[in-house]
Amino acid sequence: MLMGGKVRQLQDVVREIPGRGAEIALGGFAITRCPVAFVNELIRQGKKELILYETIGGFTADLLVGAGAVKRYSYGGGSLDKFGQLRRVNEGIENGTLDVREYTALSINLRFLAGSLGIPYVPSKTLLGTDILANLLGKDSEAVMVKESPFDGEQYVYYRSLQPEYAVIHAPCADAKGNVVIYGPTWDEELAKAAKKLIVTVDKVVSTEFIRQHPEMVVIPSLYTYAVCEVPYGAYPTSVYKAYDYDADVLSAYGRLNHEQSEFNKWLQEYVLGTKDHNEFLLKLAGMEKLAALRADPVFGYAKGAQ
Amino acid sequence: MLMGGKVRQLQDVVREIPGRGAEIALGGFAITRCPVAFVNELIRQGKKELILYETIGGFTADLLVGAGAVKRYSYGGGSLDKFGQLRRVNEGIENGTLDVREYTALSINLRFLAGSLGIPYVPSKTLLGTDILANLLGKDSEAVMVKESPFDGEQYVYYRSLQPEYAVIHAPCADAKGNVVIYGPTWDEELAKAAKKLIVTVDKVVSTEFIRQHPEMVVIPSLYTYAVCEVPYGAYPTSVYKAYDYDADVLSAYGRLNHEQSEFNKWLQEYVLGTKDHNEFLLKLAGMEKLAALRADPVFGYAKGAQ
Amino acid sequence: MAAVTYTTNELMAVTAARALRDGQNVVVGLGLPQVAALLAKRTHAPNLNIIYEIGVANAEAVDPGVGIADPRLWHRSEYFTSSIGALGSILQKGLVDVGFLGALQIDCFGNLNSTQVKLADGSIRHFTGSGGAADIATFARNIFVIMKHEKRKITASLDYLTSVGLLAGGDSRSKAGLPMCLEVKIITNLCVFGIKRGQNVLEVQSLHPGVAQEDVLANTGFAVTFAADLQTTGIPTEVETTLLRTRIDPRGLFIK
Amino acid sequence: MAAVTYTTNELMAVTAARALRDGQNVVVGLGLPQVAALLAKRTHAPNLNIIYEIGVANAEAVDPGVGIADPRLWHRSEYFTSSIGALGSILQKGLVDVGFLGALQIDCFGNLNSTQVKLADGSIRHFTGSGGAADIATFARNIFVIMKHEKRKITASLDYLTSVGLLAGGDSRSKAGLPMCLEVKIITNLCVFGIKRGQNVLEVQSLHPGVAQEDVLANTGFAVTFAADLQTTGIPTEVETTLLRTRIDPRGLFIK
Repeated sequence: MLMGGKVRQLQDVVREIPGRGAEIALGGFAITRCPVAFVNELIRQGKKELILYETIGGFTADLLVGAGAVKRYSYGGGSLDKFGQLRRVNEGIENGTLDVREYTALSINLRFLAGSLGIPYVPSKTLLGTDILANLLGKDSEAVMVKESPFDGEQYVYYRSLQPEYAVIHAPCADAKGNVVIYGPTWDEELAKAAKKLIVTVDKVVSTEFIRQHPEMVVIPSLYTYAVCEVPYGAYPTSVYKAYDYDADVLSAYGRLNHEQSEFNKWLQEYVLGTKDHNEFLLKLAGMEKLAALRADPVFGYAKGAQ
Repeated sequence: MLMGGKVRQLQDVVREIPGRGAEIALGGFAITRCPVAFVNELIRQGKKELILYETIGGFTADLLVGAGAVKRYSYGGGSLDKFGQLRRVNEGIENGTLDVREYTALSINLRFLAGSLGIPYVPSKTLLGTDILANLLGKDSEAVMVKESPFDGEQYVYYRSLQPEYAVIHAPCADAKGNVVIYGPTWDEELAKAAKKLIVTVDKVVSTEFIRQHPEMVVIPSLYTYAVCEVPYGAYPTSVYKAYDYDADVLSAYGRLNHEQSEFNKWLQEYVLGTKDHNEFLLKLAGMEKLAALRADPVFGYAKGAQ
Repeated sequence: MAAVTYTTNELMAVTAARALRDGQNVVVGLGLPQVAALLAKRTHAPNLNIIYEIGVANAEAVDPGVGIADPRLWHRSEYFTSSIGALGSILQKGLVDVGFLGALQIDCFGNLNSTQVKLADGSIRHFTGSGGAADIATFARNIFVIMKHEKRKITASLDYLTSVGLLAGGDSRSKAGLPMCLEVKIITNLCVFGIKRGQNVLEVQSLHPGVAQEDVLANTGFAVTFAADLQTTGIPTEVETTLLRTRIDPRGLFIK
Repeated sequence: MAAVTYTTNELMAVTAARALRDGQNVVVGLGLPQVAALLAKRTHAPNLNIIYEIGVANAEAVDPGVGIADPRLWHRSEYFTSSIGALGSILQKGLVDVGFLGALQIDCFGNLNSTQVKLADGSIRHFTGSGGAADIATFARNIFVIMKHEKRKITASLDYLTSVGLLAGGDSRSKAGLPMCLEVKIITNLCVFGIKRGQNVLEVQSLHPGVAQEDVLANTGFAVTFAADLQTTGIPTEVETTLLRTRIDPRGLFIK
C-alpha cells in the first residue's frame, strides 16, 4: 500500500475520532459512493452518539442508526433507491427514538455552502410554507430563521453556516497529497469543502503525476484533505462510477432485512462486528468472484450485464 | 462553419444588443481569454453607454473604454500583466470622466455568485475597513450595505445579487447546444452563470459526441447558454490555454500606445474600425504566419518558445 | 388502420410528454417522469434538457437503473455537477421549467407529501422525505406529478406538507414569499388536474377516454371541480407507443 | 570556503522563503513572492501549496510568464477552479496561511495601497487596484509584502486604503469585524518589519547585513521603532543561491 503524505491506515484515522458525540458529514447518496468501510470501522470501534449530516441518506446512515451509534441525524431525505427504504432511520423517526432534523437536498447544502465559503449564512426562499421548515424552526432554531432581506424586503429562510468537525467521503482515487478525483456527479463536494477535517477513503492512491495529467478530474484539491485512506472496494456494496457496481443481491436483501431490528442485528453481527476489517467484510459478503464481476466496464462505468 | 442549435453569426448576435446602455459582464482576465472579437464588433456597431462588469479588467475593457463606449465600469481591478496598465480605464478614473465602481476579485464575484444562485445577496467580511468599501457605499449604495448577521451579531458587507443582462465569455470550444469547454482556471464561471443571457464566442464548435466523451471538461452546461458564435482566434491577441498564445508584440505595443488617447485612436481606427470583421482584424494585426506560430503546443498549452 | 392500443401507464407517459415543450429544462427521477421526458425528446422536443438532481444533465442511458444514484442513468451525460450546481445554480436560479415530483399524498392545492403518513392507529410511517422535491416545488415554474388515483392519496388534508403547490390557493403562495408557480399538473390513471385560474385550486381539465366524472369523484378525497371546457385526454399515437415499447422502455419496466 | 555572495533580491527572496512553513497554503503572484514560495518548496517546505488567485493550485512552470494570467504559470497544475473556488471556498474559508501582496504604499499599521497615488499637483494616478489583494489581506492569516524601501512608499499616510493590515493598531482590526491577522511581514531591501505585539503596529525586527538603523530611518515615511531584540537578517546559503540561480530563476528575471 502506497503510504506517505496524508495516506494513513483506516483504523488509525477512525481511532482519532472521539468515542462519543463526534460530528460527521457523510458523503454517500442512497446506494452510491457510500463510505462503507469507514462506517463499518466506526461501528467496530464502538463510536456512539454521533451527530450525522448527509445530503441524501443511504446505506451507511441506515447502518449507523441501526447499530445504535447515532444521536442526531440531519439530512435531506433518503432511501436505498429501488432496493428499499432506510428502515432503521425511519423507525427511529416513527418511534421518536432518534433526533432527526429533516432538510432537503438544497437546504442542507446551503448550510454546507456557507460553511465552505466561510460566510455566516445563505438566504433562500426554499422551504417557505412547508412543514419541513416548521419543524426546523422548532428543532433547529439555532440554524434556521426566517427574515426579510434588507434589499428587497421579501421573506427568506436564513440557513446558517455548517462546518462539521469531520466529513468522510469515498472516491475512486486520490494522490498522497489529498487531491481527490471523482467521476460523475459530485453531490458531496460542498459538504467535503465545508468540514474542518476531510477524510477521504479511496479505492486506490494514485501518483501526483496522474493528478497533474488530469487536473480537471480533481474535485477537491489537497488543501481541504486531512487524511487519505486506501481501502479497495471501500464503498462496496454500493457503487463507485468507473470503478465498480453496487451489489444488487446484497442491497435487495438488506432492503428487506432492515425492516426488523433483530434481523438487522444478525446481519451487523455477521458481517460488520464479525469481521476484523474491510477485506474480511468483502470476502464474507461478496467473495472474490463477485468482486471481480462487479468491476466497471471502462466505457460504461458500471458492470455491463452484471445486474 | 457548423451552424444549427444555438450557433449564430457574431454580427447578428451583436446586432441584438441595444445601441445604448446595454449591461454586459465580460469574461477576460488581463491578457487571457478576453472576448476580443465580440468587443471589436461592439465597437464597430457603435454601441454606447455600456454598463460593464468584469472580474479582473484586461485588454477588452481598455478597448471599450478607449473607444468611448462605456458609461459605467464595475470591476475588481485590472492590468495587462507585465505589458502595462489599463491606461484608457485609469485615465477615465483620473479625469473623473468614467463612472468606475471598484470592487475586488472576490467581492464582485460574490455578487455574481448570488446572481447565479438566485439568492438576494451574500454576506461577507471582505472590504470592511477599506476605502474600496467606503467608495462603494457612496457610489453603489443600492448594491452594497453593512449589516449585522442575525446569527453572530458581527458586521458583514451584504453584496447584492447581480444578474447582468448579458455575459460574454470566450472559450476554446462548445457544442451547438451550448455546452462550454474551458481548459485551465475558470475565473469567469460565476459571471457566466449569473447572466440573463450568456453569449459564448468559441474558437471552434465541436460535436456533442465530443462533449459526451469529456463531460468533466464542461464548465458551463447548455442550460445557461443563449448563443454560441464560432470565431477562430476570437481572443487574439490574448491567449486561450491549449489553443493559442497571446501576441507579446502586439500587447507590449498596446501597453505603450494606450497611454495617449490620440495614439489609441489611431490604433483603433487602423485595426478595429478599419476592418470589417475578425478575420480582417487577424490578417491585419497578426498575419497567417504569426497566427500559426502562436498555436499552442498540446503538452504545454501555449506556444513553446514563441515569446 | 386498427385503433392504437395502449396501457394506462403509456397514456400517462404520453400525456406528460406532450405537455413538455422543446427547449425546456426538466428535472425528473426514475420511472414514468423519465420515460415521459425521453419520449418528448424523441418526438417534438429534441432540445429538452433533462436533469437529475444528483448532478447529471442530458444522460443517454442504455440500461435501466434502480434510481438516480445508479451510474446506469449517468451514461453519456453532457455535464456533471454538485448539489449546489444542480439545485442552486440551475434550479434556484430559475432555469427549471418543469419539475416532475412523486408523492404519497396531494391536496386540492397541489401541495405534496413525500415524507410520512399517519396510520389508522395514530402512529406514523416515515418514507423517503424530500430529497430535492421541496426545492423543486419552490423554484420550478411548472410542477408535474404522475400518480395513482386513490382517495387516500388525492386527499382533503395532507399528513405532512413536504412540497408547496399553491399553498391555500388564491394569492397565498406569493404572500408566503414564494416564487411564482405557473402550473401544477397532476396526471393520474383517471384524469389530468391543472390550476383553475383566479382561484388557484386544482380542477380536472381532462378525463381519460372511458372515464366518467363519477369515477373521479369516487376516488378523490377532496371536493372535485371540473373545468368549464373539460376535455378528453388525447390518446397515444402509434409512433409514441412504438417508441415507448421499442426504444425507451423495451423491458416494460414502467409502461406496462 | 569562500563567503556566499548574494544580491539584495536574493536576500529578500530567501528571507521570505524561510518564513514559510511546510504544509502551509500560500497565495502568490508573479515575481519575488513566487520565487520565494518555490524556493521554500524546494528546501524545507516540500508540502507547501501554492495558489494563484486566478484559480490555479500547485503549478510547475518551466517557462517564465508575464503574470498569473499567463498559461505558462499554469503548467502541470494539480487543480483549476473559479473565482469563488479560489477566493471564496479556499481563501474566505480560512485555508490560506500566507498571502503575498504587492503595494504602491504601506503605512505603519501594514495597511496597503495598490490603487492610486496623489501626485504633487493634486491629481491622482490610478494603477491596478485590488484584484484579490484586499480579499487576501482580509482572510489570510499572515500577510507578507516584499517591496522597495522608499520614503514615499513606506509612508505615514496612505493615499488610498486598498487592503487592511492592522487598521489603526490596537484592537481596531477586530473591532471593525475583521478576522484575526497573525503577522504582517514587510521585507524590504533594508530590513524586515513585523508586528509589535500588544500595540499592533509595525516595528523593524531585523536589519539586513550592513544596514544601519539610520538607513531605515532616512528611508521611511513614518516614525520607525526597532524591536527590543533587533536581529540581523540571516544571509542566504550556497544551496539557496544555487537553487535560485539554476532552478527557480535561471534567467535572473527577479533575483538580479
